[in-house]
Amino acid sequence: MRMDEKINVRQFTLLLTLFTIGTSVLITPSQLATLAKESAWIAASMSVFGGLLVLLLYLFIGHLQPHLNLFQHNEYAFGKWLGKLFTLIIVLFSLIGASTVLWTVGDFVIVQVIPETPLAAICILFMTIIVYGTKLGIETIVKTVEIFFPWIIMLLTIIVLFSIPSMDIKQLQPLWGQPISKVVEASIYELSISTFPLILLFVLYPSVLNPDSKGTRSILLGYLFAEFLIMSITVIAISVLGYKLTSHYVYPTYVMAERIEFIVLLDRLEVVIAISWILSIFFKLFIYFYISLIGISQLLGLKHYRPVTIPMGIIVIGLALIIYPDSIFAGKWNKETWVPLSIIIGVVYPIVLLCGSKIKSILRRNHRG
Amino acid sequence: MNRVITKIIVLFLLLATLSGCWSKKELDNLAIVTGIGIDKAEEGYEVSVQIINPAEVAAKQLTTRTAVSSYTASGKSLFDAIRNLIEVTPRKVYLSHTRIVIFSEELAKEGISDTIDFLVRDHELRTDFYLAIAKGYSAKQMLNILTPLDKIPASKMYAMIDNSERYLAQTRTVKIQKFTADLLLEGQQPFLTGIYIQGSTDIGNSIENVERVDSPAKILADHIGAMKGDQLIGWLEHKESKGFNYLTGKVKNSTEIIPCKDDDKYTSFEIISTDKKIKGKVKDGKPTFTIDIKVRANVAQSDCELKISNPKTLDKLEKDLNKEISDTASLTLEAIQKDLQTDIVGFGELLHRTKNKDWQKIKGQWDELFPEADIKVNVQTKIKRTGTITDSFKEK
Amino acid sequence: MLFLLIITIMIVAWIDLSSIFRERYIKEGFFSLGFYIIALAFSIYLQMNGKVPTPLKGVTVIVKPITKGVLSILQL
Amino acid sequence: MFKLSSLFKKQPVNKQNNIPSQNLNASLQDTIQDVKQTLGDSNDIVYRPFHASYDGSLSMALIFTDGLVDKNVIQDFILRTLMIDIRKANVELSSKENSYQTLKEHSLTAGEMSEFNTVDKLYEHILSGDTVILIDGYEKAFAVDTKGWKQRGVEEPSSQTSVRGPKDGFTETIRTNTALLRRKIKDPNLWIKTKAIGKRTKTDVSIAYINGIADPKIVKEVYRRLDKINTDAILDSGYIEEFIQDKTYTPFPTIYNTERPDIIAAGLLEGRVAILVDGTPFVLLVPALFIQFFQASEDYYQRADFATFIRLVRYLAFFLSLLTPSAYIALTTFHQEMIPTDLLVSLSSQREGVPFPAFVEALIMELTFEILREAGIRMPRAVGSAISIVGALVLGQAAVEAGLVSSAMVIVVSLTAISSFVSPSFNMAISVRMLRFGFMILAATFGLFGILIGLIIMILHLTSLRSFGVPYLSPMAPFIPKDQKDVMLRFPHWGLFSRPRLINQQNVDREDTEAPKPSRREAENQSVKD
Repeated sequence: MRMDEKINVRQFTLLLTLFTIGTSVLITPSQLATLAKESAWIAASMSVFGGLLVLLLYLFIGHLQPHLNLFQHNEYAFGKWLGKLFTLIIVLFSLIGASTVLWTVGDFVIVQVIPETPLAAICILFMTIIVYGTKLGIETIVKTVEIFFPWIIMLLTIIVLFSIPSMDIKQLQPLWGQPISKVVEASIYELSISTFPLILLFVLYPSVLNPDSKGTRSILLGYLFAEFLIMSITVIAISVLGYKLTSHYVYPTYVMAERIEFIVLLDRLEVVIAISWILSIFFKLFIYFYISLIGISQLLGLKHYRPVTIPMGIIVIGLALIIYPDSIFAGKWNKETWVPLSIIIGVVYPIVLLCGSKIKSILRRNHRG
Repeated sequence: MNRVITKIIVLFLLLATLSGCWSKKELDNLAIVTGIGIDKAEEGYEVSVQIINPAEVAAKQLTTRTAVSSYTASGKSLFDAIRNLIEVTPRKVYLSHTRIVIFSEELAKEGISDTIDFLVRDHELRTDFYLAIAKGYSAKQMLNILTPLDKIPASKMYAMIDNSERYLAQTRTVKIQKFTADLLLEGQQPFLTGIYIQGSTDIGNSIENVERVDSPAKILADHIGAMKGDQLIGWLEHKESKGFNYLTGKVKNSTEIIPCKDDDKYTSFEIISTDKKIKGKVKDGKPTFTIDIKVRANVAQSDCELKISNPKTLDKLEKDLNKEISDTASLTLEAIQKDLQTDIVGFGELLHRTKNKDWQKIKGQWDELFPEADIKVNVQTKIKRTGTITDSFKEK
Repeated sequence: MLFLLIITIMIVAWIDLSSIFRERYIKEGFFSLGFYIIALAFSIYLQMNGKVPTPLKGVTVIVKPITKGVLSILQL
Repeated sequence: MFKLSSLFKKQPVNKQNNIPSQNLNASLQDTIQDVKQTLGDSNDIVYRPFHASYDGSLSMALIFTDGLVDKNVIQDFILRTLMIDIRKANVELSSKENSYQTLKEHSLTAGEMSEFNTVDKLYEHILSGDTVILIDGYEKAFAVDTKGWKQRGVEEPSSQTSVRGPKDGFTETIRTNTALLRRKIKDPNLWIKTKAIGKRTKTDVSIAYINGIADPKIVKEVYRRLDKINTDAILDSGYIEEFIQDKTYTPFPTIYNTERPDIIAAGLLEGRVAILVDGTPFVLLVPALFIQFFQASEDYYQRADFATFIRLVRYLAFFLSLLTPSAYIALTTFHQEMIPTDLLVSLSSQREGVPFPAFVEALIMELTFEILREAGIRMPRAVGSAISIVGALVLGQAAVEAGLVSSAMVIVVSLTAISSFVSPSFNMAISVRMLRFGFMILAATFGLFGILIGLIIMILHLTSLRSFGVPYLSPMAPFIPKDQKDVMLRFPHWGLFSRPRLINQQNVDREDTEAPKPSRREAENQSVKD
């Protein structure tokens, strides 16, 4: 299938930033605090560097075959059938990603915003707008990103700024109280949620107009900004709540926002974080869903992805309803299976693809020569 | 055109499957709870709630009906008891606007962590309410006192605890996150605010209480309840509570009185800020701490024959204040180290933060080590201002 | 509820498919139809018996040995 | 469903009694007879036969429509010339060929005159206010422009008023309107081209743009879409708007319309294309962007800082009028924890005894308000004030006192109403009024989450819209940094150095004025003088 729609570097960067922030802002502080205790912020800052390396790898792959998307690249590097197998794995990965994210939205909304509402209703409603957006196409979505991006960032910044008065640096001490292995584990966990899934976003990379070196720099800057935001929210969550409480809550950022008492008018700010989080997760879910659609149309040789949008949407809703039996399983799965899974997809697979593609081009050159 | 119409039909079908307004609660069906009181029942808990009667609170004319009503129910757990309230309350109990949660002393002595779990876990409860222990009374009695000026007694209690901390430093406000954090931290024990009733509880719960100029029953916030784990083990008295606030550097504003040389006249000071620094170390397995308290004060009233404009007098006053405050602090230390033996200041936690290696060695025996710990208090007072006049009028 | 769900999905599918075929996306239309059938069967199955093994358990079963293998290689 | 759809299927348009395009009859009598028959002997059509030379050999006739012509022009410049001046001048009208030429070149003193030889042209001229001069024996005729009818003068536009700025407004006459534009832009590159649309109304539709600034692609697209129109009648520019807009099923207007010549002139200078329609003072402007509906012309006449402030207020009012009732519903039925306790108590006491749930209460009040507003507009002016009194009483006191609605709801509805009046453009206000109900339903089912979902849908829809190829939300999405100077903020005029970048627009530089910096000395001298 062809990818006719074009997006510019800035739009791609914004999409990447939101995709990185996505679920991370709300979920990672809790798990980081569980794993690395008061050193969670060190883990968060470590993951910035790790993530940057991974992102450079993705960019390198993107430049390797600038006219092929990841799925076409698969077939180029591994041949038709093996390539399709790889594509299938990615598609399944993004479908699982989409349904877990959808479940997370539903869970958050039920736990914090409107309890007693059935999960199905929220999933159907949310998926409806995703399907609507997907039908409108990526160009519309990236324009929507441009509208919402300043708002999301502004709202998150408000939370960060207003939380500063209730920060207690003591909560971050002792500075090196945790063994380094725990810290590394925590930072890998953070990467598995924020960074490794970015490989999916690079399916869109061929659609980006003129991704020159300046563009690469702005992409990296966008990523750094997102990671910095995650880091500062982790730091603040832990220094406001303390790592014990942070790890006890499912959505500590939300609770942190609850504590803000700045002016009477700005008393109950937690809804702000709910809004910005739902907005950013909208784009994350969209990317997962969109990539899986592109993969499917690539697999089946369809001319366009649009015809299969609605039925796939219904399937994702169904998947989301059964994907996690309960929230305990969700937490456990995120820690135990998602991390290796996203490492396989986000680190091992790109390296394999890189090698395969390189070998292929050398072979081809020799063949021609 | 027909496609649009069919789309609209589908939308309506979708809405039909979706609609239901599950979490909907109309305002006039809510019983807005402002205060929760938790007592021990024979089996489980007895919970009392104070519910606003909105029509009365917002009423412009005076009526004979009270602005709040209270209801009581019991159950095997706190959640169970609150659910059982539905039997007695006319509307659905709504907890989001709770201002204060009161535990009875009896319950606090047995441990409150089970109730705390519900208070944290439940989504309807926010985190901005105060926790307090009814000193010598049941929580139900506390909630049944009507207060003048403020029509809602729970709001009154909230404001009172707040003011008491802010202007007198007699007690400390404790919100649920602070309490749970203290409960979970290594080397730190939690504490709670104390409140009690002065006067007759019988009149307190009738409208008569607010009809008199001098209410027969009043609510007071004073004392700090020292806990060990989730159990109350004793009270810090009036002065000890203030000392506790000095030790934790949380005196925002308070008063100190120093006697003149001979007669029973006093010089009064307004404490405007305090700052504390604790340093701790472990020497031969024995923990030692130094606390530096920096106090800034203003002269508020001087009944003595003092020449305040003289720098020497000020020096002397500062020294007296130093002694007074460090005495207060020592009193508190005495109480928590010797009588109560619970580390509510968080000396252990300080060691954990700053001397992690040493802490790991001694944390197992901290309960035994703490009463023996060597704690030194240094107070440094600075008198900043003397009000709008310098010398007292008596100075001629 | 089940009935309403089936009706909704069928109507959605009807409108969607008719517009796809009208635009002469024949192959796409048939695949789309296939996915609709899967989706319908899936949702009916979900409604009929709520206990469905989560697909994630399957993923875990596949991922775990791979992780262990990778870890053991790293340790060597 | 198929039955249903057939209701809306287009029936083929039957073509009936169109005037055939045949040549004129040479016989004067026959022609007059034909005209009389075709026009059904309508008595506003005047036939004036006369003879033009000494010998009376040249019999002629005038046909014109009474009321559409200026009779003085006919008397002074046609009849007088042909019947009197010709004799005085002693013009030779001998041979047939000769006399036709002579009349055309030497005698008729009318300014605008044309020649034609077909029957359909004959009717077109008669019915559009020209005077037709028929000459016996010729298959040709003259049409003299004698248009002159009672027309409304240039008045202040009633739909968009301003405190400061030009007070002239478009009228129903297309010539007046083009003249108003010409008076503002004296640039030879202002091109105005006219075509008649409407098989029966033959309405003049003019396309105006500044050549060299407007994007040729957009101009071409406008022509293409106008050419596609095949309809009976165009009675207002609203007809044209519906025929040529990009998307019909959207609550948002994708074509801008206004009564104010200054807005159209500004639009032309930004590279837009104006479509003027005869018979209506509302002129269309394409492409229209979302932000355009928040820019009042007065923004550019007031001080920049004040204009910016007012513009921000306008955006705020947009969201207020869109979301206030739904936010009220969401807060009072789902998120009571977000309302401060004191306010909650007072709201709760007001709602005591109100029989409806908050959603129904809001719906009733909003609908009542919409009905009142509609009634206020449609009623004769004299009754209008009575309506407003009734409305104030119904909406306000009585309903609250009867316990039907809570007084907080009255505040919500009035806030919504006032905010919706802030919009400088009427049709954006209408779309907000419609969307409000959708948001209320979403708020009643999902609370704030529903409102958020509604906003996402709205923004998705807005970003997918285009107006003549230009993204509707530009320059916000796609984000064009250079154009931000006239979106939320209004830079001073010297800062608006480039035109908004519509797609592929040529000649973007608008001006090169330096920011005014009066020299110090000048100012000092001034103060010395004072």
